[in-house]
Amino acid sequence: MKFGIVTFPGSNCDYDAYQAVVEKLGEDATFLWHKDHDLHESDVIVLPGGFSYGDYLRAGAIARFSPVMQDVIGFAKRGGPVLAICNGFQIACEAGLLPGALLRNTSLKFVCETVRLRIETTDTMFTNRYERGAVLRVPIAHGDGRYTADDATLDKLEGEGRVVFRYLGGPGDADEWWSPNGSMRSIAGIVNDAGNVLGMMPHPERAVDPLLGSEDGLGIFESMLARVTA
Amino acid sequence: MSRYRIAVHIVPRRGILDPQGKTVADALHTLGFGSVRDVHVGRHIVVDLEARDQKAAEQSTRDMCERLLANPVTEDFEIASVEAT
Amino acid sequence: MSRYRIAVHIVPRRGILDPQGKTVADALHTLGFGSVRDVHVGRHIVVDLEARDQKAAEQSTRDMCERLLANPVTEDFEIASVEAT
Amino acid sequence: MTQRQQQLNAVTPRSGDPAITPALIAEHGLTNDEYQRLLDMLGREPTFTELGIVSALWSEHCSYKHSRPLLKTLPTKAPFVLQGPGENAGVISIGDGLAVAFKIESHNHPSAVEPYQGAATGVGGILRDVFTMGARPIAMLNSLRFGSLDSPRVRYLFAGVVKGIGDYGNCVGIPTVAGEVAFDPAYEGNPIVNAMCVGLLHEDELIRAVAEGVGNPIIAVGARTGRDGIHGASFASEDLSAQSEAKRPRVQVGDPFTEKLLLEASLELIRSGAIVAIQDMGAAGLTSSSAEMAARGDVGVTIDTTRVPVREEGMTPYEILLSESQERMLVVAKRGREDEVASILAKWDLTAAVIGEVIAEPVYRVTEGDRVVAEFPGIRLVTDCPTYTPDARESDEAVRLRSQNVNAIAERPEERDPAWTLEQLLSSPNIAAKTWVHRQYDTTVRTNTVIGPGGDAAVVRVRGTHRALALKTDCNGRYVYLDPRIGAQIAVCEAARNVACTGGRPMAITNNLNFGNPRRPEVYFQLREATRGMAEACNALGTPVTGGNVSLYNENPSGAVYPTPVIGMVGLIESLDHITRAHFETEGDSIVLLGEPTSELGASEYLARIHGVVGGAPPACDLDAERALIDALLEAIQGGLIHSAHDCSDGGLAVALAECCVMNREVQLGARIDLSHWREIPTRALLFGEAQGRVVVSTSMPDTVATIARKHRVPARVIGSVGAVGDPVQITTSSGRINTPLATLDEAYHETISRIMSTPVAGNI
Ligand SMILES: Nc1ncnc2c1ncn2[C@@H]1O[C@H](COP(=O)(O)OP(=O)(O)O)[C@@H](O)[C@H]1O
Ligand SMILES: [Mg+2]
Repeated sequence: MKFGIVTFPGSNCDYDAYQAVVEKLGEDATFLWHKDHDLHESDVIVLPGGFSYGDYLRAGAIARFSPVMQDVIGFAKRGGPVLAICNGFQIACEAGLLPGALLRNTSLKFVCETVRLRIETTDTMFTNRYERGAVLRVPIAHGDGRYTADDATLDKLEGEGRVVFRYLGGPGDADEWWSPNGSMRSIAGIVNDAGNVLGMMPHPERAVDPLLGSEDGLGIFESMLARVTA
Repeated sequence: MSRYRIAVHIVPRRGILDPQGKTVADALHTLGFGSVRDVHVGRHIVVDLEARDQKAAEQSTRDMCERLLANPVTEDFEIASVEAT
Repeated sequence: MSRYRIAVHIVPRRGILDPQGKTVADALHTLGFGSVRDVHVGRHIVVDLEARDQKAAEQSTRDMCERLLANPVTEDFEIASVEAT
Repeated sequence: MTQRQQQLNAVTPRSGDPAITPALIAEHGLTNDEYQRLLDMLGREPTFTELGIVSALWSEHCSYKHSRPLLKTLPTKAPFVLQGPGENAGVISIGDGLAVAFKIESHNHPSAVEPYQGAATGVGGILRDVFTMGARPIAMLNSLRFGSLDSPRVRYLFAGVVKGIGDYGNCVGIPTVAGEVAFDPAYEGNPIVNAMCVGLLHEDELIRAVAEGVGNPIIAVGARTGRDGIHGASFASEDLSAQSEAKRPRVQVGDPFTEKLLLEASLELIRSGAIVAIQDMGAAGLTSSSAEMAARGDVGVTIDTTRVPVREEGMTPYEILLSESQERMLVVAKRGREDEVASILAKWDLTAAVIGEVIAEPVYRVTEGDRVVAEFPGIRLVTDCPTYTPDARESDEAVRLRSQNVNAIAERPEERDPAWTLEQLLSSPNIAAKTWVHRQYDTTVRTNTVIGPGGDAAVVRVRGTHRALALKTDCNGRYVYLDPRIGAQIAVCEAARNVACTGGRPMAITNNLNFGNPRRPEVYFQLREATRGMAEACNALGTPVTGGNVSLYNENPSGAVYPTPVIGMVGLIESLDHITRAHFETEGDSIVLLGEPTSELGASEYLARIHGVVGGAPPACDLDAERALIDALLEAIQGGLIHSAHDCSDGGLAVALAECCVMNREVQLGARIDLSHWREIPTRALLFGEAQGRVVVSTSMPDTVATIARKHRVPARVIGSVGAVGDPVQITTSSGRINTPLATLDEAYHETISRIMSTPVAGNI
């Protein structure tokens, strides 16, 4: 299976995603250049983290107009799996692939730490290898991660089981919903209505190696592999 | 073609949390500006462009706001001023 | 005491690099807005406050700009509008 | 008259430029002697452009005129050193054909006037120094000093600097993995902001900034040149005063997005083989980069300022040459491969413009179109700068403070319960966790950070090998103030100890000498003695100096800052299995102290925090003992015996033990410690004295550890055992007992700085 990882100007987690796929998952990966209209026959597209166009104006606002994004949008519309991480999530929202927006953290500060995420649904192509309610330890690192949408959208997301991850309590308090960035309803990740586009602020590609403290993120890649090759 | 300078305001949509505005208001209180009631922070974008006439300049700027400068999900925009330069 | 709403523009100082403005201008070109010559991105801050009169409100806002709202090293500010509310 | 002389004489003033007057010369910071040297070199009066060039190149910042003779005394060689001082960064070999490039740099003065941009551009500059060696940056560190956090201005500076460092490094995508922050009124108004970058390269991709090859084109790449930061280099060479406030527009704005593109483009350029040299346009911009590359290659260059891409209209040669606009590079390409260079830059949406050429004639020449506006003979522009060895005399104040009998200072009544003192120390901003800081840094991007901020040294694995790097910056300015030589020795040893605690063999250092005005005898004394101490320690530990930076004139109206020679240490961990953390992780482990407590109390955080006293002699530093300690510790770690290792530094043994219990909020274990063996040592010195050469380890095999220690003649004693989750921290001495719940210590250690910083401050909101 082949993962196409998009490199926008300013992407900086493209290489990490590549390593996760190639080294840990043992699958094929290729970089997709933002100026090309070529997805290199990828089975899955990854929109990686970073600061595309410096996050100037708004995170993800400029990248969504990249030539390659027109192809990614087409790919997604045809049901192709897209994993949008951090800046990728911001780009996917700006591009209309996912509802809502990611605004400046309430603290107005960049926040980097390992958070706990609860799997809200295993009924997606990204989470089928996890147990429902499982708690993952995954790093976050962002300044604009406050998931925001109107109430109707939020209700719909919840009603349709499209909230995939929520942030779990801060250090100490076990099961309280909580959020390191002010996200509405503690949302850390969602899927689109067709279920083939996942946007998440935490970085699963940084949680694939016990040496670095967690391999809880690997299941996301494994879930995709299981579904696509099934 | 003439040259125009157009200023645009992009502001968080009503009802959307504006932590920046709140932080600024708190900081102003700390600094002794106790009479401040509320603060909102948005973007002020100044675009210099060439256009046939003022109307065209304005229309073009409006397009820019809709396509790129403002996020329709969370922001409102308004053309604040148009000046021939 | 009456209540005023004052809008302030904070803009990158002339001659100082405005990476944001430059990147947005480039993006607008790519989007087909070829007639754009220059873009600057600043902040639009709206302050609601109580003051004796309009002059006092303005003076107080000017102080806020100097002390907090604008970065005196890299930014200029201007009071854009004052409105009794 | 020779032909060359005629040409030199042909340089005539450019219309519109100011005339050369004594006032203008003084404004450019040249002394009478220096101006005379310039006249002698040129054989005529300089033009305005030439005056500007010399002013920048002969500024302290570029020329090291007060420090060069001292720097020559530092050890710089070892078989593994591929590049010592003199290049953009030092480079050491780590085996497998891989090498590490690293360097530290200061941005103190810019940060004092504009903390956010000052710190951000400091990070940008040091990143460029590393990737211009052909290395991919893999980690950033920093070392920060501020006045007391009680002051709103200090909180503003602190918040702005941290945000500036974070925003820049995060955007470029380099993890910031370690550093240090200290607060002391001595730094009020003149913060210290040092940033260090570490990069990884293949030995055969190493490239140097040496211009060569007559006819090769000189190319400006990256951002356009604007009027920002003109004369930043000379600005960094002056005292901070009310006047510098008026010089504010000299501050530059960083663009990390462009930096990221420049980083990728530069590495691609270097790999393409189309270029022979590349250098960052840093301090004194185009001038210093071109003059230094020419001097290193002993070749001539000519540059046409009208070909430099500019951001503004009407810029003069003077402005173009001295601009410090960020995110620019100067490249010497191979003749005929200009198009290749341009196409690589175009791929990354950057511009490249040929602006000059390497020439056979030994001159440094600048033209504006056809007209020569500056011309210097040969490389003398760089080499003719004078060096100075000013008078040195220790200040009476330092002698008096050091001689103070601090053991005679009466205890405060609250100290009867040493738990109170411990809590006070853990909540000192100098000791308390710096999570408020590094939570704002992306510490995990690039997925190599095994140990990030919060332990002893940072550990970054080297992909594709079984090795890792251990990295740390260190310096205790109070020690250096009270005894510059010993203080600098300790700075090296502490950095080395931190590296060894994680399992790393200390390899080499970079350093940043942050001092006051060297023309004051007491400051020059500090500089001389600290350099000496650093050299002695580096010799003893076998860690050569591969580069560094000197920042002088760190003063404010109330005097010089503490002399602060920051050490940036790189260590090598031979196997990933050796990586060791600082916190206790296994209940029931024995706790062993390597090294010995002493009665020393001088220069301690205890005296400063509890008694408001800066005084007494800093603890003695026994370099042989430090080396033996490191050897013993590494042998025990490599033998798989050590579960955790943490060195004793600020706050002494009690603080180190408490930190082992609470520093990692995911695993907090209590401990039961007995120090009553040392009954002759006064309790407060035993608990809070900062005797050097000590490490607290936890192990399940204390006897084997003791045997290894004995072999290296390192004292070792079991002082207690690790408790369970929820157990208190108990420390028994011959005169009493500390018994404190973990929660109390946790709160003091982890919450202090964020509590202080929760009051809003002005700045870049
Ligand atoms: N400015 C900073 N940036 C990143 N990490 C920091 C910074 N300041 C302190 N740290 C981290 O906090 C921990 C404690 O630092 P420090 O007090 O200097 O330790 P030590 O006393 O062992 O030298 C280290 O892991 C260090 O890297
Ligand atoms: Mg330590």
